Amino acid sequence: MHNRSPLGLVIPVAGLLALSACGGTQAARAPQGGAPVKGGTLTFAVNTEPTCLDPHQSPQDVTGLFTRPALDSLVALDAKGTIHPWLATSWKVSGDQKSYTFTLRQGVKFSDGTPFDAAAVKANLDHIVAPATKSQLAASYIEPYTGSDVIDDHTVRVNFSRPYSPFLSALATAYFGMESPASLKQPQDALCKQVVGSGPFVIDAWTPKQGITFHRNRGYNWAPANAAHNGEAYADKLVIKVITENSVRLGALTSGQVDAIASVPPVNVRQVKADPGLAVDVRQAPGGNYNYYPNTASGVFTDRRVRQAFRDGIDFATIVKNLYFGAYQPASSPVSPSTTGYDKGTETQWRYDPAEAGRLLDEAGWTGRDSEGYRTKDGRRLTVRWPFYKAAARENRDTLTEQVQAEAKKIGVDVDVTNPPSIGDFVTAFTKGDYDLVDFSWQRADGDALRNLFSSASISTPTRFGQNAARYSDKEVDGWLSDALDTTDLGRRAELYAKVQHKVTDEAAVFPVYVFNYLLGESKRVHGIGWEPQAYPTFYDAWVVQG
Amino acid sequence: MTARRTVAGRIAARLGTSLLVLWGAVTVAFAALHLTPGDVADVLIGDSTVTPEVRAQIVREYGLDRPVPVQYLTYLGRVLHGDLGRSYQLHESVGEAIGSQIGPSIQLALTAFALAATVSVTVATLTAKRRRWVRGLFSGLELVGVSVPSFWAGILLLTLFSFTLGLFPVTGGLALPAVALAVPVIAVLTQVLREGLEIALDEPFVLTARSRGMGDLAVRVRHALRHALLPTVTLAGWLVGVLFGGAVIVEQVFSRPGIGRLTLAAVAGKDLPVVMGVVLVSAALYVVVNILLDVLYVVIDPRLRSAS
Amino acid sequence: MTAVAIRPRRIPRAGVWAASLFVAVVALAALLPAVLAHGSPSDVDAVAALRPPGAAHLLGTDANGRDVLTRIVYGARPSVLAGLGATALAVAAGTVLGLLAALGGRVLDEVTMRLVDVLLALPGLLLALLVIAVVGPGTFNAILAIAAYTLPSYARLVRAQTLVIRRSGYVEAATSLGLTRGRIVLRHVLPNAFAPLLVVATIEVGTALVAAASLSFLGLGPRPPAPEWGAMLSQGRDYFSVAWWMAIFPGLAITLTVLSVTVVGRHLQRRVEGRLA
Amino acid sequence: MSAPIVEVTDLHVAFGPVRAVRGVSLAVRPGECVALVGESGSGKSVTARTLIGLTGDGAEVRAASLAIEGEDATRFGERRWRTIRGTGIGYVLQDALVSLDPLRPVGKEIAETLRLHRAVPRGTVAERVVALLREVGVPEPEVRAAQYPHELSGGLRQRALIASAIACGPRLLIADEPTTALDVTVQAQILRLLAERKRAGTAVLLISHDLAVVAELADRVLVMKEGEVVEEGPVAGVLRAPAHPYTRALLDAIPAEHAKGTRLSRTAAGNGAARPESTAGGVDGASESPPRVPPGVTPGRAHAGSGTGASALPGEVVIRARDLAKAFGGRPAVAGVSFELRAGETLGVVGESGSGKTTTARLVLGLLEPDAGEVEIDGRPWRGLGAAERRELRRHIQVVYQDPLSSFDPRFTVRRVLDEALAVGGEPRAARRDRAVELLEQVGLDAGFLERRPRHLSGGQRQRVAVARALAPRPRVIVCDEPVSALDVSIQAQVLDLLADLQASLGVAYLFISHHLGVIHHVSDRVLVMKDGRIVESGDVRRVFTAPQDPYTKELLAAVPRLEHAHGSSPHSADDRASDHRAPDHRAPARAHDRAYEQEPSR
Repeated sequence: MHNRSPLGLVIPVAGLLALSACGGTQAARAPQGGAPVKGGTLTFAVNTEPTCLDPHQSPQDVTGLFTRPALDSLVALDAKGTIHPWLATSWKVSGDQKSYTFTLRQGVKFSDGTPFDAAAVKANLDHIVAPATKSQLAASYIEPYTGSDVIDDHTVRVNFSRPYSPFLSALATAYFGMESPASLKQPQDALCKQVVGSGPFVIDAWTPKQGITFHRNRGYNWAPANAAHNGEAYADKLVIKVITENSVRLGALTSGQVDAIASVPPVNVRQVKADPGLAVDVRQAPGGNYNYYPNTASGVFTDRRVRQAFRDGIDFATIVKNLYFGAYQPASSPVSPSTTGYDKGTETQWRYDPAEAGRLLDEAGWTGRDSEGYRTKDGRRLTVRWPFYKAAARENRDTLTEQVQAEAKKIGVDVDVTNPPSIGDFVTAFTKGDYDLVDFSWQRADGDALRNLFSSASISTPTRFGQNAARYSDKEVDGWLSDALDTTDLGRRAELYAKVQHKVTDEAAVFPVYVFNYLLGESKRVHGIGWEPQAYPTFYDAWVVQG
Repeated sequence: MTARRTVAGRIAARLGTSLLVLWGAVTVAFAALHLTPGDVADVLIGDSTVTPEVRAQIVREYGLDRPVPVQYLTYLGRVLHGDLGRSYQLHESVGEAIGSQIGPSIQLALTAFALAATVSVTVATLTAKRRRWVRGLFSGLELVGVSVPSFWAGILLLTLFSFTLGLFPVTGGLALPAVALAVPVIAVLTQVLREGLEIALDEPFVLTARSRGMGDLAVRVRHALRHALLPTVTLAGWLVGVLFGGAVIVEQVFSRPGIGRLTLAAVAGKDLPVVMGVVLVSAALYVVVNILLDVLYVVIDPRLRSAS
Repeated sequence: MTAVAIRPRRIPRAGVWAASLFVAVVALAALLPAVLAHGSPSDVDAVAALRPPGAAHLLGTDANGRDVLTRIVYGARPSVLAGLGATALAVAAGTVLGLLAALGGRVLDEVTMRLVDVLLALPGLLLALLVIAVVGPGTFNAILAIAAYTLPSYARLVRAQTLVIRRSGYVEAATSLGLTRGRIVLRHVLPNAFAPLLVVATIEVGTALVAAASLSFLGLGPRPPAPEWGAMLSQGRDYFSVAWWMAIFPGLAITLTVLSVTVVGRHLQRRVEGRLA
Repeated sequence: MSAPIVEVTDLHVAFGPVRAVRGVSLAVRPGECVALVGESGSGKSVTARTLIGLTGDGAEVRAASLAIEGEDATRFGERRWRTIRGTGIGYVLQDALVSLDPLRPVGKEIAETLRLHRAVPRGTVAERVVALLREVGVPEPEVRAAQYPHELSGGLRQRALIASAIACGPRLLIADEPTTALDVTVQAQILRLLAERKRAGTAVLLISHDLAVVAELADRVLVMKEGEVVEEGPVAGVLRAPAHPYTRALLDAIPAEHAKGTRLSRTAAGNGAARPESTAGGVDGASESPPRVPPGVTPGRAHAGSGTGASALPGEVVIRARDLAKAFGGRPAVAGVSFELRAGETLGVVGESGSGKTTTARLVLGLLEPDAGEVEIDGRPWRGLGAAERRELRRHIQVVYQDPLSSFDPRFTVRRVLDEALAVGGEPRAARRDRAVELLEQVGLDAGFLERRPRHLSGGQRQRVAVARALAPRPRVIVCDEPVSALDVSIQAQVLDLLADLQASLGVAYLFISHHLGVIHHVSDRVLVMKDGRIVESGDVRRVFTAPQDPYTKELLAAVPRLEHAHGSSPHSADDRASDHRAPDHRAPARAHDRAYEQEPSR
């Protein structure tokens, strides 16, 4: 989540460390707790904040959280993967699947008074891909984009160089939030401080390290089709506070200073649940789980047997259960169960088996033992070099690392964790492939996430950044991933993605660790907090019962 | 002392030294920039991404294509114009970044200082030259006060008063962070003040005042206290350091916005322009505080006004 | 370090004894941790995680099931080393600067003292952060950073002491006797300037230790799994509501160590000043 | 006889185990001046403070009776005491530079007394302050009231302090060493001011160590020693015919009354005149035995007929100073000073504070470079000497300071102190210990002192060690800079006797600097009188003291309090107000200050 992209490369590093996303808008949720109440202030506390508020530039999921209340998208995505109309009332895909024509809603105005029209859509998409924008995520989601044509005030056509099936779900994310064309003319840095959209809330002010405040957008009447209500938002004011300290954030919730908080520490989930005035809302994140990726291209993990021994020889499931008190589930596949195309088969494909791990290591020739008990081959110790960037570590991943380190020692593997002093140093090692193991999680609702993780085109080089941290290169897998891009048939895509998951699991090209859950703590005064498909909360439908 | 110094002369001398100090701070910042491993432009950019045009602009603005002395003069000139540079990570000028964060820090520091001053003066005045167990008790407390790391004290305060007792707001409140920041200041200030009071109370003029029929508390407050305040003025530098340095930790523990958090984030993200800017601003603050205290010193001690 | 030397108060004998004992224990822990704790500070036992203090684990276990007492014992070395190292470095550099200023003539005095002024103008931890921004985080760099900001006080102290001694009656007496300048510096100035400096340094080891722990707490010192008190406290903070012992005991270790060092230091100070005054 | 304002019988004061006052009884009546006389630690100040209920922390006070204005003061609560202080009894301490709050204008200090007791209506306080200042003889009182103590001269300060004490018209004024820190001419003025108060009907309780001061003012005197009154009576009687040996010893020890060559201290066993001096701070209870006669010195022989001074002896010139000038920051400290000092003689330099005495000493010692003029030691000028030659020359001229303790490296034992001096003198290592013992014996100490540290010695012992160190390089001349000013009169007598003995046996010459005319009179063969950096008069000590030529010398001599004045009337007539207008003096109050503490009983 703390991510600063180091290089202006095609696919940003940010995705590695952050929850970045693809997905849709508010998932509909039936209102509960009686009739919605209008008015009041809803205060939400988060543990991190954007470095830049403009989602066209920033790759951070927290940018989505901060700007979603103020920015609308053309379409909305629900948890099932269905696309709904929003600022676009309808759309048409051309026969060659290379162009999309949108009919736009009329009467929509940005909060600075600029009308929303076809030119605005074109301005937004052009802004995203403009080199000056230095988009760290959004541009990569529409990489084949060639341009937009304004057909009339309320009709716009978007063109691609090749068929691109994930376009609509990308368009539904906050990274494609429509900003006022007038504001887009400002310098990029100014956009980082203030964005103007047409959303249900209008940004008052963002004070870094402190938070952001919104007021209700009067006259808002263009909610997405899958929202729980239409018209103005319920809350008069929305406040998002930045409270980085876990204990303080939790204390703010328990003492009633805030209405809801992001990231309840797993260790405190039980405590919050036990409080009669509080609740924990758990939302499983889609996309890449928190996984360890072995470097399959060089070093000790080029040997499949060593990889498998590491994965099967360490009791990840127990560690995860103990460390997170059941708040996160142990993972079996590289992607989470809530990702479209998740393969349930991976759950039985492998298991903890230290004896088998030992056998595999013997077989791979790591039969010697040195004075500290580590396995050796030809006098060389079986050492796994792991650059771990602690500043970006969340969810006590450093503690997890220490346990894995200790577990690995039991099977004779020396895990050498180094701490790159800055993210720049980490990225240098990462892009050069100078590591045996790296760890990250990466959220994206679409199964296309697998392409980022395992396609050979996604292997980093010193000049080009990619998330294929395993540096895994397999013709068959490349083929399946490419085929999935060309089809909009959900069933066919799921089948292809399952094949990819099965194969990389079989090859032990990834060590799945846990499935990330968004743990939202909320007071029972609050109702109707919704979810983006990539698992962050939305507030359009939310209301607070006062007193 | 050889030359006769007027008040104006003293202030002029202090201003001169202050300018030297500021100049030195700028030089330190410049040196830091050049001592950091890597190309200077890359150091300035840090972990963020910029286009080649921006990079070229940085090279131009800092004169990086010219010899180091010229770069130094360029930098000095920019600082003189109040331009502290630009943070390429925060997407704003360093001046703006600091400006938006300095308010809460100053508020915290001033509150802590006011608290510390009040408590120290009261405790020192009431306990100086008192019974052994009273002084023993308070000396003990002061020893503990200087020994407790402020981050630990902060966590304990937060847990006890906010989480458990619910007496103070968990976030946004000023009282607890100010207390955490003030604890070491109180501990030291009380000791220095009491020391000064005890020395002053042994002075003949105190006996004289008593012999006029003055009461004990009045003697302490009207006579001894002013004398005890004098040595605390030399603590100014330490005080600024503790209040602003301590703010780094207290802000972190209490999740408060402020210069400390800004600096920490900048250090972690290698955002050197911000770190340099904070260093310069804090040096300037130090200088201002020192000048103020110097004036105060002269106000308290008339001997400095005409002393030869 | 405080700019004003505080006249040390008499500390009850029992307090001095207790403090000395604690300092001795910490020193033993730093030198031979295995004597005081059994097991390794990095023995992870996921099953035994977050056990409260009890018979098996006197001070409980952390989130990794590691014994907190063992880690505190092993944490003594990096913590004490940082405090001692930073102080030693600062004292050495400060002495050189202070002597240069006091004995090197007007120009050198001005130059050195203005340099010291500049360092003093950069408030404590912020200067340390600047140093870390330049050289990066890490154990040695933290020591360097702390030394950088405590150094000016030592330089000033040495300079002031030296100047006082240079103008003292006994130096004038020695001059009148006809001793050489070098002899006077060696036999009278240095020893008398150094004694109070060493005592102050003893006390300041505690302050440096807290500073080092602070940097670790902020994630800028040695990193886990290395047991270091500040880092342990930082880790324990996240578990405070369920496992208070993870944060309380490392904090207590720091506080008691600093307290003891201060008590012992002030006791020495009293004795040295009693001897010198 | 009118009823006493204050009367105490059988007063005992103890600070823990230290019994500071033991069975003192005294009474002071209106218009009467009673003096308490004694050396430091005799309990005189404690007695005085007890009379205003300010004995001090931790004091245990017991008295058969204590009556103030006829009321039983043993029953007074703090509130009643506070009324007594200021209105009933005024209290004047020595040196007003530290006895007035240095951070407040003197007018405010005086006003404080008025305000505390609501003596005059609020609106007229300022007016009354000015009137009071005028009453005590402060010129331009409106201006002075707004000034701070450091801006006033010593005399004006002391007057202001007295004004604050008498502001509410107390019937008793306690003056605790009111003139100790003052120059002799100013002292005379203050004594006269007190005498005026006495004539006006105020009772005065005068505390002093100086019998001569007492003689000027007091009607009755109580001599105190170790907390007890050893002698009591009308002042003339006690001073003229002392009954108690201690009083006699005190009188004998006063140097002014005895010409050079007479012994001041009584060394004969059994005579026990000099009170064994307790160690400063009372740390280890070391006591100083009366000095033993240095080896090779026959007491008496050295003193025979030396009254005519060394001028009669054809000694060679050891110091020649020519037209010395030295200025600090544009202010001349020494201007045009020339003199010669011959082997075996003592040249006294006398003058008030700021007269340039100490600067002259430092110039002679080669520790300061003169702006003009030249100093020759044994015919060799300092000027133009290389470092090595200077060091060599330094051995010939040694120094003894007023404050010996600060002249010893605090880490050194007596042995190391002497060893260092002997090493410089070229003494071979093997012989140094024996020589150190020999030196100690010469100054009346024994080998047992070798391993002790100066701070554990008494003031007199320290000064003896300092003298031994000065003798170590076998110098031709010793510069004595106020060597006895910090010592009680009996110890002072011993040290002066020692210096005389050493001169007789070793033939060393002294350049003897003192502000004390009596001391100078006693020790010198020839004398220089300095004022404002210049020598105003010089010549044979007898001639200068009996027939002064220069008006300033005359003024100085006239101001000296004398025992003969014990009949009460104040004889001086010099225009002291004029000289009070001098620029404020910036003399460090250190000496005065030290005394204030010495009078505190040690615990």
